[in-house]
Amino acid sequence: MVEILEESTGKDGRRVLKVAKENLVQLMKELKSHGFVHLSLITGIDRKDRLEVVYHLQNLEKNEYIAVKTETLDERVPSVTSVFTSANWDEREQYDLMGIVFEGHPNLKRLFLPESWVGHPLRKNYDISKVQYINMDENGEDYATFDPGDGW
Amino acid sequence: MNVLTRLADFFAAFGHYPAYILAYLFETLFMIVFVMVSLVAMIYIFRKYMARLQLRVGPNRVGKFGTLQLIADSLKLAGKESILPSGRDDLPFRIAPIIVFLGLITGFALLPYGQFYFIGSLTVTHSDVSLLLLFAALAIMPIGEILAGISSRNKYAVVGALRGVAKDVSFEIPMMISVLALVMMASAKTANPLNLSNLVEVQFIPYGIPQIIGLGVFFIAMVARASFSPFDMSESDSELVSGHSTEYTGMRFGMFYMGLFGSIFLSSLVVSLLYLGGYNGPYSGYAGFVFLLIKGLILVLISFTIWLSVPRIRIDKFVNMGWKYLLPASIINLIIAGVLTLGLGI
Amino acid sequence: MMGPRISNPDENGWVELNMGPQHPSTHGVLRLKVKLDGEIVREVEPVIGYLHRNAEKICELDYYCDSMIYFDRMDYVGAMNMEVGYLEAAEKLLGIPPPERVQWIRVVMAELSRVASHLVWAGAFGLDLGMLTPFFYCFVEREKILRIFVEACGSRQETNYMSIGGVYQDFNDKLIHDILEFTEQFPKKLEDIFNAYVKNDIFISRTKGIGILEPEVALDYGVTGPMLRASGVDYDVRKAEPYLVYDKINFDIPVSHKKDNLARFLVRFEEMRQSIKIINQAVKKIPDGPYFNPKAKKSLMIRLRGEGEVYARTESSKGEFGVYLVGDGGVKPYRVRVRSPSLKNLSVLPYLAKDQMIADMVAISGTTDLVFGEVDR
Amino acid sequence: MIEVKEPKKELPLIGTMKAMAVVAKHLFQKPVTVQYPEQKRELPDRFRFRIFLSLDDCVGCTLCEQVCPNISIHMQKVDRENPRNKRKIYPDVNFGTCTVCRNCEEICPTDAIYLTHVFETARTRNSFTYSPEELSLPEDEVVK
Repeated sequence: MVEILEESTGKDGRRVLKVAKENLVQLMKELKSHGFVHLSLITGIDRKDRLEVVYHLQNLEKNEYIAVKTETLDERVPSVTSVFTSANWDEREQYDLMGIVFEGHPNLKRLFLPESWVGHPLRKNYDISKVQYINMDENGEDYATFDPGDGW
Repeated sequence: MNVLTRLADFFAAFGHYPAYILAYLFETLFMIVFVMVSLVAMIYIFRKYMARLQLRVGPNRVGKFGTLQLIADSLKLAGKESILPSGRDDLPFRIAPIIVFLGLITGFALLPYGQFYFIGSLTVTHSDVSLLLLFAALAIMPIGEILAGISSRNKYAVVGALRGVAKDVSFEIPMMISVLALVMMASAKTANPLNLSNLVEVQFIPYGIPQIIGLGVFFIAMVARASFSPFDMSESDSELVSGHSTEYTGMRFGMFYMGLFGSIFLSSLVVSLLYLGGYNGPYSGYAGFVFLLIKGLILVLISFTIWLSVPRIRIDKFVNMGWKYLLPASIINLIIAGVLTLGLGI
Repeated sequence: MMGPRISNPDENGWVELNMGPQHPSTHGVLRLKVKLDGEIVREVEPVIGYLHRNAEKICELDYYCDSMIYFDRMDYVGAMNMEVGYLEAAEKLLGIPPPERVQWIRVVMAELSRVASHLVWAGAFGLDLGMLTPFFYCFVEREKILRIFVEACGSRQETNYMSIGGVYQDFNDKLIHDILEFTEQFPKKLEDIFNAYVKNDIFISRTKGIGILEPEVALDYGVTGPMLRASGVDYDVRKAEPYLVYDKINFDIPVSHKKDNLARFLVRFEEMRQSIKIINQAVKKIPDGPYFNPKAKKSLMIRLRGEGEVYARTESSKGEFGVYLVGDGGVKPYRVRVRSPSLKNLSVLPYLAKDQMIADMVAISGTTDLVFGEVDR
Repeated sequence: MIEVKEPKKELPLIGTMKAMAVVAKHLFQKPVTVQYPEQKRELPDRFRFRIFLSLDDCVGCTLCEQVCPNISIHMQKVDRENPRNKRKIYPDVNFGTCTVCRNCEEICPTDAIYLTHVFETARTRNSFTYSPEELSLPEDEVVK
């Protein structure tokens, strides 16, 4: 069994496991073999000094819903796409909006925003006053630009 | 007496030959006006009928009951810029809608319309092979659609055109075989069964009764020819945007649109001529045309109901249906026709 | 003379076709990059984000009570379900439980909203298959539900009816009468719509046996809601983790083991019938009492403070709708995260549409019930 | 849990005709649409759209500006004598972005800002912003 750093109960009565990011994939595999087959949600939280990633998992047979937390200081977290396919788009979304780099992800591209978007909007230090405009180039790919004349 | 001689009589003051030349000109003009009016009426009926089925009111702003809506719409289409895509194949792209429209008008010109009041026969073409000519004209329209699809160099249009080819190939053979059965039956009664007028006049019992399978096959084929739902695979709007007419705008698109509604009316008239006794009926010497119109309109309404309530069939299922069910059915129908003609002498 | 090549097939002879974002069958702004081998779809890559507003960020910048309108605009065809989902989380975080009467009212509204959402889906699915008319019958019925919403709160679609700790306006007798009138005539109309679809053998041939989704794959991709239940997994948040007063109501969860498009269609229709059953029970059981929690009244609206982390999940019309709220003790949430079921349901489309025909791909994307306000957020 | 049943299998063509009959039946029903400018459906009591402002009651507390989720309300300086509104600031509303969430009505301590039944607010001007004075006028007196 993987070493669990901390186990607590959240305000909503769900079990929260805290784990070091090196052990994350191992823990996920073990949880999956214990019946937690449904990875429901991946959330990145910007705690200013560190990034926190929360995984919500569900056991359908025992009707149990738990959260797994991990932290990173260098924006890098191992990807769990190899364990749960549903992590694929969630991780892309968190990379897109939060800037968390999931190592080992097969196709780590932005999900919502165009590739050339500057910054990750859900970060607390993201400057929302700088407007970026989106346009489409000749190949049909979207791109972002700061120039209002170039945008739609 | 028919339209031509009536017109020639009217212009007799100009001399014999000029009178006939004028008569031909005016006959053509009347023909085109008839086609245009029937198209406008068709679209108006469709919109009102669709609206009523869908618990709506339909066009009611322009003119009384929205009767002028279609004229407003066609003016709008004519006034719109007709965009030419840069990658097009120029000549086919331009002539494709015209081919569709020409095929439509030719088809209408070849039909026998029966007698009407004092004018006499309204039939325009008097040919001994008008049945063959009619199906030749019907076969022109797909060519325009395929040309349009391929020349616009749009992937949706190409897929639509190829679907159109697959569709046409799979229903035309059963259609022709079921018509062949009719010709067989008619040949016992008349020396010229390829003449549409003769084919109609020998129907003391409408051919739809002994030839019920043939009627079914032919009607399905005609629905597929007019290409509306369930057989609108070539322009299926939820998959291929608009199929072969994706790149067309303005009046060029309008021609495809009119081609669609025109072919619904045309195929209804053809079905009623071939299978439902056409202009035969009591007092057909005066009101034959009216009978034809009524039968045609009933078929048109049935077609519209099918259009509005049936989902689109998948192209491979349609091809399967054409070769596995329609073709055997039409051959069985041919055998039945042979038995009826030779054995029973109907 | 040959013109330019129409398409540039790749080494397999496959042609790339771009469907959307402006396309009649994509229910909004979905863009599908499709690799075609003739009629057959070999590869699909959904490209999303054309309706992206980053509602999560906007909610972080606003008060707790203001986030409601952004949740309304997520699943805009079933807005009440979104409000219930957000309030489940927000009320736990802020510690303002709604009174008993409000809970019953919310159940009624959420179920009406579910029916409205499924009706939109049923109509649009017909359009995907080329059926024009049943769409209007669905919308006529939906309009009656929206009329009830207007009577209740003054808005048709983005209702903003529920507030933290209560609802904005109370139910009255006329409203209850109208709802009962609707539920009385609706099942007959629903059967009409149902018959217009399933009697048709072309419809059956277009849906039966197409788009088979195995339950293991569905869970692996995170698919929930009617799609999961049509794959044979008996899972519904209303039963698994009852919220509001769903545990006091008698209803069934429709499940099908056929796994195909037709199964999804039938499950959704059966859900509508069950919703009507729920509404009929709940309307009669609404108790007397206050319609808001006094702790959240009026001018207190912008002074609510919450701390901690709450994950609340509800069953929206598309599937499991989860809201993860993190508060830091301020008047604005620190982090809002939404689990949108449509996004997860869409992510399985590349798997389902592989090696199907174009027409079937459109039908499958129809049965996933996409609403782009929710996918893109 | 209940298992949904697949519908009874219909004969080919016959089933299609039954479905067509279901649709064709609607031909004889009355249309449900309303011809808008001539006919108007009665509005339910709680229907709300246009925001009104009572200039005498407004105390300029800026609560509506704070609670507006879409930043549609801004406070404007209006030169007007009102003993209760010392700062002389009143809200204006941009109806181009207003989502009719009714938060401003809900939070207003003096009920100065309130929503009404009026919804025909089409205008030819480019800006949909109503100044405080315009907000206090009936709709047909507002310059469009």
